[in-house]
Amino acid sequence: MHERRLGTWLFALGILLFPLIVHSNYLLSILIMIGFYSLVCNGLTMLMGYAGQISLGHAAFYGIGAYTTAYLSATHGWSPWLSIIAGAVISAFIAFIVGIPTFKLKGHYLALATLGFGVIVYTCFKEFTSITGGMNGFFGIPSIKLFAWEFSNDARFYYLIWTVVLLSLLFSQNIIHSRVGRALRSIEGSEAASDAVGIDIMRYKLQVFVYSAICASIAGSLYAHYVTFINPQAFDAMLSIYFLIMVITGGASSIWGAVIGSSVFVLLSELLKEVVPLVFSNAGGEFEIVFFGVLLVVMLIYMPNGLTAAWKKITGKWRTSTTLSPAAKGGGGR
Amino acid sequence: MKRNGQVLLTVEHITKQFGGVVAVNDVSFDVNKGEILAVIGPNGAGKTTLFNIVTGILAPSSGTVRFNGTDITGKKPYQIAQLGMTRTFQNLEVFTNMSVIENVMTGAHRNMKTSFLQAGLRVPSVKKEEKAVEEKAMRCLEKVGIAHLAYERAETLPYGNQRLLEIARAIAAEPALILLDEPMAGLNDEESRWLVEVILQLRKEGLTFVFVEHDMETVMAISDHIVVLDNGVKIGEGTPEEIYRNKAVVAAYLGEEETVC
Amino acid sequence: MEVFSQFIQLFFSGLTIGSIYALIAIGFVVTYNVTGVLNFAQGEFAMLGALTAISLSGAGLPLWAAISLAIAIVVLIGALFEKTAIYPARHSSGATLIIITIGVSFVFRGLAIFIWGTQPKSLRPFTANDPITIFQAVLLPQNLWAIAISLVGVFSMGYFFNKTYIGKAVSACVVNKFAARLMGIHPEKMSLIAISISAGLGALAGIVIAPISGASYNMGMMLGMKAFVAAVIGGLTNAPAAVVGAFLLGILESFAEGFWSAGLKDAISFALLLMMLFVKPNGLFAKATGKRV
Amino acid sequence: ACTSSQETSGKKEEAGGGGEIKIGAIFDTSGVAAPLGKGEMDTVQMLADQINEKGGINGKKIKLIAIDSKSDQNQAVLAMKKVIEQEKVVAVIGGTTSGNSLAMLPIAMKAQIPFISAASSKQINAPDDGAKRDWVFKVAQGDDVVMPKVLDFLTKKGWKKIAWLNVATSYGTSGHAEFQRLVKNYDLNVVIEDEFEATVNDAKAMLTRVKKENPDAIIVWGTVQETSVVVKNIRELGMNVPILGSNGLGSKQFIELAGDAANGVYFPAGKLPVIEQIPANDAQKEVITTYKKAFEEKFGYPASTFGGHAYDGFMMLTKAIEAKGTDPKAIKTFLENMKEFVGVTGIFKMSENDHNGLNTDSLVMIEIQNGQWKITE
Amino acid sequence: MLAVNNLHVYHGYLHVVKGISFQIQKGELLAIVGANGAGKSTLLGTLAGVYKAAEGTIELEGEDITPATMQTLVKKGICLVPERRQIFDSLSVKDNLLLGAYHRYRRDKKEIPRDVEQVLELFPRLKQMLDRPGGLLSGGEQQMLAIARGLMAKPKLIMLDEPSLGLAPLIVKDIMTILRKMCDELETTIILVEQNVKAALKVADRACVLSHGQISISGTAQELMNNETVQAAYFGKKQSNLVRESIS
Ligand SMILES: Nc1ncnc2c1ncn2[C@@H]1O[C@H](COP(=O)(O)OP(=O)(O)OP(=O)(O)O)[C@@H](O)[C@H]1O
Ligand SMILES: Nc1ncnc2c1ncn2[C@@H]1O[C@H](COP(=O)(O)OP(=O)(O)OP(=O)(O)O)[C@@H](O)[C@H]1O
Ligand SMILES: CC(C)C[C@H](N)C(=O)O
Ligand SMILES: [Mg+2]
Ligand SMILES: [Mg+2]
Repeated sequence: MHERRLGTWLFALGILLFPLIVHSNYLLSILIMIGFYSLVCNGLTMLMGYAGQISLGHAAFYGIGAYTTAYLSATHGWSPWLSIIAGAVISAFIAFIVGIPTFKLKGHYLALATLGFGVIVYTCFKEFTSITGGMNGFFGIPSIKLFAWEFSNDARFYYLIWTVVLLSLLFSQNIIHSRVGRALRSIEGSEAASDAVGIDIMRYKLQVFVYSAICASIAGSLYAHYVTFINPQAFDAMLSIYFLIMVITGGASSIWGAVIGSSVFVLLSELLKEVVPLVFSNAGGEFEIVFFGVLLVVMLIYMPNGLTAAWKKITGKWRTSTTLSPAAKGGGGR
Repeated sequence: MKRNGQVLLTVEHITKQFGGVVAVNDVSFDVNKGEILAVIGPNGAGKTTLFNIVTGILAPSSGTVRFNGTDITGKKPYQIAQLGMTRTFQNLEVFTNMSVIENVMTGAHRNMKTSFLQAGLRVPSVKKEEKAVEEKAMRCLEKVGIAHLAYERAETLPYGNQRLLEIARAIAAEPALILLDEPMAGLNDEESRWLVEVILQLRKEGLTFVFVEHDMETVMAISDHIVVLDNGVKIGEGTPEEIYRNKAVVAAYLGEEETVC
Repeated sequence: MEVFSQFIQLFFSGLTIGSIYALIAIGFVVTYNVTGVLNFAQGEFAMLGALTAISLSGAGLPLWAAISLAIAIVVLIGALFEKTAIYPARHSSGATLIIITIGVSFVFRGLAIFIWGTQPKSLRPFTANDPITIFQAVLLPQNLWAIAISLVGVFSMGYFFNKTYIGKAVSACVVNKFAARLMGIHPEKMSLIAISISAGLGALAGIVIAPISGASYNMGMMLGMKAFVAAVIGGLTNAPAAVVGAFLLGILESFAEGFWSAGLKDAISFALLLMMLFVKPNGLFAKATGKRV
Repeated sequence: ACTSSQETSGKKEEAGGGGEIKIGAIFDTSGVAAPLGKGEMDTVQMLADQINEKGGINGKKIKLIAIDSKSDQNQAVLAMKKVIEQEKVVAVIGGTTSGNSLAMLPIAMKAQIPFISAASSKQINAPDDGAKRDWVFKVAQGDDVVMPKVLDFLTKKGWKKIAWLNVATSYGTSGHAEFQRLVKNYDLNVVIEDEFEATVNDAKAMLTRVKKENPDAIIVWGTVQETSVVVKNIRELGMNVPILGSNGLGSKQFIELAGDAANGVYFPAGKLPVIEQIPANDAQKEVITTYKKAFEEKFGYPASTFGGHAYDGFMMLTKAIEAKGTDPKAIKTFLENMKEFVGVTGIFKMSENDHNGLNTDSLVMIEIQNGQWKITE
Repeated sequence: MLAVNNLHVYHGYLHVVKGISFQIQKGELLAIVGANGAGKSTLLGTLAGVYKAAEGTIELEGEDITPATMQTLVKKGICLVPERRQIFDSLSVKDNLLLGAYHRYRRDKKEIPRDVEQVLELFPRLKQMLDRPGGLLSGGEQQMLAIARGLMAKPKLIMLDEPSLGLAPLIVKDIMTILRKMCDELETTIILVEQNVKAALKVADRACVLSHGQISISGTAQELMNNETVQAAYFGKKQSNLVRESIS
């Protein structure tokens, strides 16, 4: 068994045991939030870290997932499972259509286009009031049921979201260690050269974009069923930027960066709520923002490639992002 | 002038303009199967531009390129590569974010089948294919002589080895034709001697080469046929002997009293 | 006739909005052009400039003195920002640097709440502000200030980067830092200067807007975002094109708002911009980039 | 995870322990809604301090679990979870904006903890879909209370052609929805309806369309900053029509920002802004004066109606605790049966069916004249 | 003029230059040859201030310049034409040339346009493409530009790292002639690193062979040309059992 599989299984075990050890619903809800973000960042890491394409618009897919499932399940009474899948299909379709012209753009133009896409979708959430409820928000989203089992409390929802996260991490990992993954990385390495070995760059960019959109969409759908109320404000450009922060602080060069980045982002802001008042009594939220900003800057100055890269460096396990180690191959060299 | 053999690549009346600059001007020639053809000429003659047109990176202003009987003018680079034509680059384009062997495995992309979904679900056929490709990549590395570096990060290789890596990547695609842009540049004599051997060996295995090179010793030593460009125009074509006797070529490129070898 | 005057009014509105975006976009471009950093904290300089100027003039300083002092202070803040956040991270990737500037913008915003609180504030107009009527459309002197200052900004920056020797040296830094050093250029010094100047330009922008729309601690985010859009439309390295981009964006927004709906204006203007980009994928003001294989 | 939480009372805890009452306070003290949320948070902290100084409620100190939800829905949800699940508060007050209140309330409902919202949307306590909100109370005048006041005022003045503009936030759009629902009952002609961004710099483009319609009056439904820009632009375009603002303008900041253009703007508000002009026999006079004075002395900036909402919510809560102890259910029942509570915002008459308990009497129409607030009828 | 004493340079843990000492006189042309990875570029880089010496000294006209930065060295008249050209891709050819004179810009504002003309005389090909972005030039043209830009600095000491790379034979000859001329007429000191050993030795006064970070052979160019080891290693025919007879 590959070493990387071992890590994944250990991680899965940790996830499984956590609620048995810790009983705080608040902590679980934090982990659930981390789960949503990890799912989004998982797709985004594939897009950014592996294919080297930036997106400032993934909050849009998160929102599309949330609103689709909300609309279908609450307004039309669909089963949430079906409506989540419908959301994913719609997101995939939109990603495909939008991706075709968008990925003709490069670098900053791509950033701009994805930002613009996010703004347009946000505006739709805001303006199509008959479906979305506009700025007033959409409430009464039902919770998810599996037979008689309702994912209504935090512990149950926790298992649901983290199962999905794990599956998607596994999927991503499989992608990375395959011809598709190499094709994606080759795009970041040199578009000219990947073209020259016969890689249809556009097609792979689109595939990974669609994949990341599906991840974001499912995360958004689950989020909607979890909080049961959504509002366009929760899907604005700032959220896309938060996703970006998570991916970069986690480290875009590893799929684990997605989980680590989201954890750091959520835990840091929660922790600051606890710690800042101890240092400055009577301090308001502004201090948390200041500290958050300072920590973010300091962290990135000392760990410019994110936490996973820094971790690998510390433990000396840094091998390249490659899959194949000479040891595992019984010494291929000469 | 008449060569025997089966034509693999035909370049017909290719012209390329960049604004006012005519980089390639009405150039035509054929490449036969199993041949080593050199394109030479002064700096800025249009050699790299010609390569870029043949491999689809640039669209010609006019003219056609035919490969293996199909018209590939205006096709995308990856489509052309999928038809069996790969290349190396004058300014090196290795995938610096991968290991050496992954670079080569990426080269084999066109002969693999795994789709996005299959890869994600890691169906059994994927595993099998991966294994086969890895072995193939290793063989390619052995051919160019850098198999011992297989698990290094590509960007840490010295310049010369990066050139060899590009060639290994190009042959991993099992192409019919390989284009090499100044393969010897920056190599020391020993390394370029090794590279010559590699090329000749591969030719024996049935590959066809077109290459650009300023190192006249190499050009004269290994090419079957030479095309000379100057200022975008083809000013001469023929066997090394013919080229060496061609006054225009000598004046434009080789220099009067230069003695080769 | 009525349609005509509405048209003029929309145009004026677009120019006003555009000039605001333009001033910040120039700072964006100046920073990018020299350091290669996409500074998402650029809008915060506008916020800091505006609020500082308001405080200073509230403390009794004459307007012009308050403005100059505020700009000077923000320039210093910019320099500090470069020294503490950009310089130590100068070897990092572009994405990392972006996140660093976002982190800094959080810090600025938090500090601003701490210093000025959350309530919006306003500054008095630079000169008497009686509306000027042209074909029944009105234009305010303060808006003219905004437009004029942004035009001066464009021309001076355009001149500086394209016509002066030192301007070329400055842009050389981002093109190839190593080669710039080989020529004897100090990229670090240039980066400090560029970011300080950008901060000053941002502050000026904020101060010009303060009498038009008020100033508050969170004004920087939206302005920074719009300036980013304008700068990208202009190709990021070209100050005059960024300004054209800013005016284009302002006018698109204004007409979208005037003819359709204010709620949809962002979406409409973005949709139009994207459409243009899809037709011209190398930017609306494409210049040869100097990249080939 | 068990680090001690923020203790705002500023006093050392009673050594014996066992004597504290935890109350959650979740407001937006940063982010777009901060101009409202800051005053709300300061108010509850001030009140908690005051009560604790006097020895607490029935000998127990109040421990305020104060969290800034940063004008962000996720932050609000997490904060709500935290105060309920981890801190085990007896009740929560908060939700500066309608959006955040709506996002937080399902958690309170599920946990069966009373939640007092300071936001205004009608959906918070009496949703259109008729869903139950039995654990949710609201202390700001809802749109359903404010809007009739405005419409009545229009009718009284005889302005018929009306232009409606609202800010594109949950506050603005829920106002709009209520306006659309109610306007049918009035003899008014709405000539144009549109919305603008909270970050607006120049609204002239939109206003050119308004100008074309030549309305008798313009309603601008938004909070301080964006409304000031729109109002200034209306005047700059030379439109000398009456302007009606929302109940979000009850802060001096508006006059400062809009300058001369503020003159001639009418808006509905609680009595706090104009308390000097309220006759001494008004039942609310004393409460408001005391609150205003204490607040302004302590924080050095003007008290606002928003802080007033927080004041009312917090005082009701302490009353309930004083009477019924810390059982959430008992608190809820007590609040539901609060027959008359004289607060800063108005005189609340709660019932099982009305978790807002306010009516139009709590509002006055204010006109700005020469930069001053004047009651007008 | 330049004296290098017991120089050691590391790349991380890799000991690349291992105790090199040599001297050059004013107006002298020193050629350095050696295998790939021998440390030639590293040596030049250290002299230009790109890398830091771990040990040893570098003296320029009697002054110790070992710890100086690239920028101060440029001011003192040391110029490096680096490996891989390092031109400014998006700036025009003309701007590239102008920036070559950056360090003396304030001093000789007037002369610079004339110098541009002069340098262009040496590379007539560049004349036709003054306004083209440098990155769009062909490989060889870029190499010419890099050399021309180096000359614009009017340095006392110019170091060229494989200037012949990618250049057509005729141009290589021209460049070598120019370099020789610079030594003779302008008294410029030159250090030339070359893979094209024959061409380099033809013009050099002195030469040394670098292997594994140390100078293994040194002497006058003539001596090296006749040295058997050098002949064997660098003038060997490209022969192998596979190479067929070549003409000439
Ligand atoms: N994109 C472009 N825009 C403008 N001019 C170009 C462009 N690409 C190439 N050129 C010009 O076309 C001519 C041919 O360039 P090309 O790179 O093909 O030459 P080459 O024969 O490969 O030269 P070298 O031997 O120096 O590599 C050159 O003068 C070059 O400057
Ligand atoms: N920046 C660097 N970091 C780490 N190792 C380096 C670096 N630069 C060079 N090296 C290593 O130092 C050794 C000497 O390199 P250098 O470039 O000086 O050789 P060279 O003689 O110039 O070779 P070439 O003929 O290929 O240009 C090589 O093994 C190389 O891999
Ligand atoms: C005017 C206020 C009562 C507005 C309220 N805070 C809301 O956003 O809903
Ligand atoms: Mg070439
Ligand atoms: Mg070298």
